[in-house]
Amino acid sequence: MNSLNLTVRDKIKNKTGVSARYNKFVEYIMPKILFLISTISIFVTLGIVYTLFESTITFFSFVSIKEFLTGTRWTPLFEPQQFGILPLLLGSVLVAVIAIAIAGPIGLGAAVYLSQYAPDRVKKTLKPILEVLAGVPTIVYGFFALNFITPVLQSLMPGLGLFNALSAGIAVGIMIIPMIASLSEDAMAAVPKHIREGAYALGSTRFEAAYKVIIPGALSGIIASFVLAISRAIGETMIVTIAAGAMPNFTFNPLEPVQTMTAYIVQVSLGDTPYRSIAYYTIYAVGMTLFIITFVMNIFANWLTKKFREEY
Amino acid sequence: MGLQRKSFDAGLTALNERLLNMGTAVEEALDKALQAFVDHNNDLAKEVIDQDGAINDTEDTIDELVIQLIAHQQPVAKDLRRIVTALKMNANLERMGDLACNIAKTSIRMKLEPELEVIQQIQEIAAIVKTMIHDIIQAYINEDVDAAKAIALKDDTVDRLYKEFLNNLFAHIRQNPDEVETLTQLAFLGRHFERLGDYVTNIAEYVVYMVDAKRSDLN
Amino acid sequence: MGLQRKSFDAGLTALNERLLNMGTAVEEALDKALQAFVDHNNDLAKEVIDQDGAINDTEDTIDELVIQLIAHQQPVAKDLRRIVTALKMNANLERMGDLACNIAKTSIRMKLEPELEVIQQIQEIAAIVKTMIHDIIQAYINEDVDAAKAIALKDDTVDRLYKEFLNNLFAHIRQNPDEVETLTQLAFLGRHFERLGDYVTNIAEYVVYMVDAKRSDLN
Amino acid sequence: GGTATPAAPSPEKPQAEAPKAEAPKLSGNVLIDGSSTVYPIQEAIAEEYRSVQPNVRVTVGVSGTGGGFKKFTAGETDMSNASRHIKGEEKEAAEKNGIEYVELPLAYDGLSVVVSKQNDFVKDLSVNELQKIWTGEATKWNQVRKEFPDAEIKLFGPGTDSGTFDYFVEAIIGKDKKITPNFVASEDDNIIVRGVSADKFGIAYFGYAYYEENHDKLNLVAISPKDGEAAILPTEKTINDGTYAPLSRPIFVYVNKKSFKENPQIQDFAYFMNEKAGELALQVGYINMPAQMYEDNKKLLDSLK
Amino acid sequence: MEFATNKLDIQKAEVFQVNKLNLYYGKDQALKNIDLSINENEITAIIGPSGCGKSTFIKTLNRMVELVESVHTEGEVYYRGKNILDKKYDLVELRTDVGMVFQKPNPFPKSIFENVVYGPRIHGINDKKLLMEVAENSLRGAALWDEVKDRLNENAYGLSGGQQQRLCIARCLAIQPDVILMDEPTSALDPISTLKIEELAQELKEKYTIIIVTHNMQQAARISDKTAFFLNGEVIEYDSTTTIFSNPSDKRTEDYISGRFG
Amino acid sequence: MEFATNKLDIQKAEVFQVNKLNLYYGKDQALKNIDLSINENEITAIIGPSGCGKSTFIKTLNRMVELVESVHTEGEVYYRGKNILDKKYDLVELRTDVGMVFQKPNPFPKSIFENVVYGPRIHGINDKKLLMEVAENSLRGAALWDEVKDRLNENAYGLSGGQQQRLCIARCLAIQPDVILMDEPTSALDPISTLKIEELAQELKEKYTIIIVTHNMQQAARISDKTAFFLNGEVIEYDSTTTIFSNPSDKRTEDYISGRFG
Amino acid sequence: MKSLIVRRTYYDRMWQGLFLLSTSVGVIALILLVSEIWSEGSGWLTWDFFNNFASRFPEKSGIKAALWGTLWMIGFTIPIAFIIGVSTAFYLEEYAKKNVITRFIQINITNLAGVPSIVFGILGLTLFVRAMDLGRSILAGSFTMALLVLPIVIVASQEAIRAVPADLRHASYAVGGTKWQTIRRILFPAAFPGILTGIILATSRAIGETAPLIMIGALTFVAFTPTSAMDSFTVMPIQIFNWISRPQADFQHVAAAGIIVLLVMLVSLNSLAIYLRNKLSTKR
Ligand SMILES: Nc1ncnc2c1ncn2[C@@H]1O[C@H](COP(=O)(O)OP(=O)(O)OP(=O)(O)O)[C@@H](O)[C@H]1O
Ligand SMILES: Nc1ncnc2c1ncn2[C@@H]1O[C@H](COP(=O)(O)OP(=O)(O)OP(=O)(O)O)[C@@H](O)[C@H]1O
Ligand SMILES: [Mg+2]
Ligand SMILES: [Mg+2]
Ligand SMILES: O=P([O-])([O-])[O-]
Repeated sequence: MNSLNLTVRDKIKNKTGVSARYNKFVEYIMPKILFLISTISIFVTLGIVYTLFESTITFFSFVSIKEFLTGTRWTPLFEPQQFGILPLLLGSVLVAVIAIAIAGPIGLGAAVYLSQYAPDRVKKTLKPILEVLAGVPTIVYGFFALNFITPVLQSLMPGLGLFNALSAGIAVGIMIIPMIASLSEDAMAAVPKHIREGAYALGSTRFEAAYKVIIPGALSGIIASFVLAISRAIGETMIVTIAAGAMPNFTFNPLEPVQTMTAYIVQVSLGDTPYRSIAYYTIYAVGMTLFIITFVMNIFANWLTKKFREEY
Repeated sequence: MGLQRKSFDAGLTALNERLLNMGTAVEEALDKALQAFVDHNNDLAKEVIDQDGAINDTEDTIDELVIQLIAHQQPVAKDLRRIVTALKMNANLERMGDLACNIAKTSIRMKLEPELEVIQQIQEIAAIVKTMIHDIIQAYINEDVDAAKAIALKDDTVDRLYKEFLNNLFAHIRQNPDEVETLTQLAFLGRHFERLGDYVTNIAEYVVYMVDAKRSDLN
Repeated sequence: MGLQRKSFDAGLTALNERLLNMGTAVEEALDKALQAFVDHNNDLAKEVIDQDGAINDTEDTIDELVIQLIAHQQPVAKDLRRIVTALKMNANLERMGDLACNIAKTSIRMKLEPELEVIQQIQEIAAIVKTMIHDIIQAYINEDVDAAKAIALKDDTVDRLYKEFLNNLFAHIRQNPDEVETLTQLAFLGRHFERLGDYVTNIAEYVVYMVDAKRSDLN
Repeated sequence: GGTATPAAPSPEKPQAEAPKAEAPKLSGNVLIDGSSTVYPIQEAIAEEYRSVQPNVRVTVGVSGTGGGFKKFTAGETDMSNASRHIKGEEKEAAEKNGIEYVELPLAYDGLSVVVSKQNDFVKDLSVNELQKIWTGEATKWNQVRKEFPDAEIKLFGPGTDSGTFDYFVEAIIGKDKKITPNFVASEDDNIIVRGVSADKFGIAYFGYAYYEENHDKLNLVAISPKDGEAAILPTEKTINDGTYAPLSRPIFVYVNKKSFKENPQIQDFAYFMNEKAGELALQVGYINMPAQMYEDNKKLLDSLK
Repeated sequence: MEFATNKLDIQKAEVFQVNKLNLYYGKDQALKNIDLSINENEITAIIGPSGCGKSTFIKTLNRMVELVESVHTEGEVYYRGKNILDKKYDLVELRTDVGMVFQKPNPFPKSIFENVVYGPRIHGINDKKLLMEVAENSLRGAALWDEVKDRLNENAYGLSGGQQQRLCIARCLAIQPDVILMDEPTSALDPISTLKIEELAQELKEKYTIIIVTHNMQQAARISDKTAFFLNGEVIEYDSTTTIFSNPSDKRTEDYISGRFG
Repeated sequence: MEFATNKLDIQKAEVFQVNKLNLYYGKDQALKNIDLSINENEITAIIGPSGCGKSTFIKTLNRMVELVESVHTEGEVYYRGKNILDKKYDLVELRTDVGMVFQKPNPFPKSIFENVVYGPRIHGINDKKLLMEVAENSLRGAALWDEVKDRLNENAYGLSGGQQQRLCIARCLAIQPDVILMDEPTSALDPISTLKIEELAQELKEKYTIIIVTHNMQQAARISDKTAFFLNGEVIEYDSTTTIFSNPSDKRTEDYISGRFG
Repeated sequence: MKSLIVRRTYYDRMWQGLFLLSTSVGVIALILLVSEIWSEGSGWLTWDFFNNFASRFPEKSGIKAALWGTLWMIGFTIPIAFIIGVSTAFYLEEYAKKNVITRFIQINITNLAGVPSIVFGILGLTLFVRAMDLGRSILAGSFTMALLVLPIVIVASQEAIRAVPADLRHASYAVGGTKWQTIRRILFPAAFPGILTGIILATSRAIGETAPLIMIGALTFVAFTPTSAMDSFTVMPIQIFNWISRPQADFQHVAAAGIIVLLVMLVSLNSLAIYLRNKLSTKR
């Protein structure tokens, strides 16, 4: 034993120079390499901002910011060209509001069901199934909206057009249900088991435990899931491109066709718009608007999460 | 600080209380035994002998209490010394009870009434021993090292008086060989009181140990 | 099972070892004191008196060991009883050492040589007491309740012999009142042996308690 | 859809039609980009060409006529599809970059104006009436013709930046008037089909091909160039001979001269394209041009060699 | 004072009476043939090595064990004369009668006040004044009032571990339970907080019946009146604490309490 | 036997010599003017109430405390004569000399074998036979060999908590450290496993110097030679364990060890 | 009291019903969607469908180019995203000091996760297609997609790394492990299941995305399987989008068949992720 000790100890102590030097070098160089790589995310953001910004500036040399922000007509591809972003913005908001109105309660309800009521095996099956919904490509939803949701709606509301914000909103809503359900369920599951037990031990029904203890405890996660879902809804492209119609429409009526910011960008990029025309620059201005909105929402989500986070 | 361990402290209080009771019982037994001897009152002496059982039982209860306190409360340092001291003191008090009982028995065994002088000498010793007993229990409860040491000093007086008493006795026997049995009983009686003094000294030593964690020889 | 608590069990072994040593020391002291008395050998008697300090020290060490075992190992149930028994036994053994010492002192104090008959009687008692001491320590170590009870029974013999011895002695004094001091010393000597028997009985009671957790009165 | 030409056969099967079996094996790339309108024809040509020269890799992008010209005039593509003629600025760019090109007309696209099968009142419309409808002057059907019902007109049309849209606006509304933005637009003509077929009061226009495929859901509207003149339905014949006016237009491909000269596979493909365009145009829902025009194209190509 | 309870007091009412209780997690039997009765106004300690079924047992007493899906029970558990294992026995009612305090303090992420009045609130009490009274009484009962009375509206997570545990006890007291189950309530606490909780438990037994699971033998010895020793899902010995810790009748009990087990 | 160490053995070599150590987390001072020296082949226990700086102190001895970024130290800590707080002191070397066992058993999610040889491996030893030897010796040293020798390739998480902790000790032994730091190594374990670890520690001190942090006063009393009592970042008393637990010189120490503190 | 308990239990039941209903909405939607697509497209799933290129004839149309295009694109996207994402995650979790730069990077990443994909399309078009002159090549598409899924990979990896208990890290340091050794031998293996889940989710996102590729112009007739990263390509969603917009009704079936292939691919990837999540991570 002793001789062995010596050899091991010796080997550890007088490590062969190569490996020691190698270790030192790795130890020195790795953080630097990793740091460089990690700054890529900054460059991506900068890249996005720069890309959008440069062309947006050009755009604003043609169009006043005031018109852009307050105009209620968006007709860059028609004569006369008008550049009021509000119809697009309203379109995006309308779709997002419908989506969240659908997905919020349903997603949260599903989350509560999964975390509070569902037997373990049911939960283990249902949750992945719901998550599949989130992975379905959005063009599929687009056509689902068009082929299924709209006809159903039309049979309920005769006179409803094929393209409307409602149907697109519902499809987007269905798409983001799993996002809310799954993330909220995660947040609820993260409420420690012993706190849950505490509620039951005081004679709470499952609903009371959910309503009074678990949801408040998971609030930061739930809010974050909502905000993420909203920004996903605002950023959603293909569903609205396909199902909402492509009509910049300054309206609050969900039964009318609308165009969202994202759908507009796709429309332009698929079309024959001459490069470097004002119409071409509009996609950057719209993209910038979209970016700023989602950026602000994310910051907001971050702030909310921090504010409501519970330290158990 | 010091507010914790209510139940342990309650246990300690209970222990002290019982020790105090036991001490009182021993003092009483001693008083009675002495009285029985002085008055040659065999009934009183028998009473003392009968009551020794109660003292012995108290010893068992106290031992039990100590054992439970150790088992339940894991005392350390001074707490532990206090408890061990209680255990030792308990044994000593019980022996003192036995001695009181012996005194009573001796007094019964005595065929003749001893002389007044002898009785006075015994009473003198008994008086000192009784204060010693009383004081040492107080010293234990107050954790008073100085008092304990002072009490132990008194044992020297007891020893001196005991020697005088014995010499006196021997002189007597030489004069009255017929009374040898009674006189021998008286010698034993004296010895019992001397031993009582020793026990108090023992307790005094434990009190010192309890407080200072130092062994001392106060003999 | 039973493989845990090595360090506690090591502590117990150490404790037993020391108790055994102490028992042996007490037996030896007793042997020597008796020899000194028989041979009227004051030097040997002095040796016994000198060695009592060592026995007292051992008592302190054992007490310390017990206290540390309690403080460090939190014994409960039988473990705790065993330790408390050790503590009590320790006190009793120490007292037995003191008695050996007293016997030696008594033998020195004796001015005259006692009669052979008396010496024989004393030796008879002493022989019984010595086996009792030896046996009780074994019984403790072997946790042998039956042996302990048997040993305690022998105390009755001791008591009987002691009574006979005393009567014998009183008869003597009546005949030789001048030898009263020597004879009183002899009475004390007898009493010391009788007390030794009592202590062994005490220990026997503790052994029973240790094993069965029951208080018994083997007197 | 027709099944006339068994194009793109599975590789294992021997080619059913192998007239050019003795042609030299060519390889290389042919990069085509541009109009989405021309895309279906060009795609069909590329598909057919694969069975002739499987090692030549033809890609057809859809950047729109403008986007296609941007790349074409920068020399990035070999050919550019266009649903209109090249514009002044694009010409200038080409000149600046030293790109020379030729324009080949490939086929006609006849725009069809359609209404839903449920629509029992519109059979024909004049250009004037169409103008009223698409400038937003008339928002109800009875404002177009008295006898039409009092109901909102629902408009559907191709995306505002497609060549089809441009052409329709130019042909029906003209330069000085403005088309209403209040119509549902889609880049996907199928969606327009679905929209209009579901709406009794809807009206739409798109490439003839889409009507052909959906004639069970749609009613074709005959167009009279002037009020009172006979209304004409778009058919192969009426488009080809120009009687279906003004809603038929030629579509083009632009070929980079230098690429053509230097790359045998591009030459080969260009000839193949010219040869097959008419036949394939019909298959994908466009109308072929008179044979003479393909002859002219061929000559033009010959002159480039 | 707990130093005189060598004999079982027979006059005390039985709160729980467990009859031939068998409990299975799926196919694994975790409790075997448990027979046990628990007296009013006593502290009953459950001790035993890890995995012997202590937690399972006390969680059976308020049927929290059913939160694990695969659980299956046999036998009867009478609470004040009614069999709580009866499927018809109302769980909400049972858990209102039989409160529970857990190993790790588990306050809700709410204010101190809201934590305490959670129970009364879900039981339909909303009168602010009444709630305030309940809160004060419960916090006093849990010996926490003085420490928190000036910050009732602060978040409970601002309290120390020991305070949180007492808060949980207060929360449990607020529904005025009859029995309080405690599953290793001090194992996450430092020695000082542990002592406080122990003393609290001893005060509480004046009014409540307490059943406490503990790994700490000394704790069981210190505070309980009765002790049950569990081993492999069985009750090996159940007796007064004094007997268990001074003279257990089963060798395995003695081995366990004197640390010679394993 | 530990029952005879009333006086400090002066002949034992000093392993650590801490001089006026001050440690700050940001602006909060966690250790104040610590002076302490630790002897070879002894078990030194660090006790004190929660938050008094016990963990901080022992983590200073292998500079694990620096994993917290805001940490700032003053003073000197000599290990075998060299100041380890010197920025130039090689951390890898220090931690190879001064091993550590943590509160919660923390085996890697690898096989038992790979856990033990992790240290030797990262120090460049790859010879399979040698590693096998190291593994066996270390596992024997940690009194675990017999229990795991037939399943060295199974995942370490299959072991019980107590076995996992001994595995962690084996892992630490495999690099043949000089000193072993233990931060409450038994607080997550049941009493039986705790006893095993305690006995192991006592065996290990024959070869290693051990410093152990514990909340369990009895544990400190049972196994250590010296005990240091920390309070609010200061060393209140440092003496032989026997003295600390029988006759501490500071009132605060006595109050703490007898549970009267807080 | 008693009646109150009855009422509370009743409420509980009622809510349970509502919650179950919510859950079924999602499931029913999925069933409808899948059955709709299956009934449209299942008959068209033939061997030829996988082996043919796009054609103007529905019955000859196949998904070969799109399938290979997708595989090629993913083949570049995932390694890029993996290397950048995991490196960034390890830098942030293990090396980065908690300073302004770190926080800035972190906020950036979270925000990138919320940036609409179409905006990434604009970036890809401007940066990779035009500025870097990669054209509409696989590489341009992969870069764009890699950037798009990067936040997913980074965040998932960070979570996975954070989920590795700190005491494993400490254990490694305590036997003299260096930071890099600890990362390589302990943290990476322990976090790998989580990282893998992130990667798989990123992959399914990249496979299903349409909009950014439309932006960079991948909607192309391609009748060959790519042979280099600079080749033009098309991907499945775009091919499907293309088919959907064909006038011939039969192309709707072809599109549905394409959707089935896409869904099967996604569902298998998701199942793999779930399997890994459940299997590998329950070890501890
Ligand atoms: N949810 C469960 N599923 C399956 N078996 C379980 C479950 N909970 C506990 N068990 C098993 O039941 C037995 C008893 O567990 P229980 O938690 O009651 O033990 P315990 O005595 O409380 O232990 P500890 O002191 O470690 O808390 C153990 O063998 C355990 O493995
Ligand atoms: N990472 C940290 N950052 C800031 N302060 C810290 C940190 N770790 C510990 N402290 C503070 O330093 C002091 C000492 O903490 P330390 O963990 O050393 O205590 P401890 O004695 O080990 O306590 P415990 O018994 O609870 O483990 C405490 O006041 C604590 O709040
Ligand atoms: Mg448990
Ligand atoms: Mg600590
Ligand atoms: O034991 P004694 O009573 O004789 O001292």
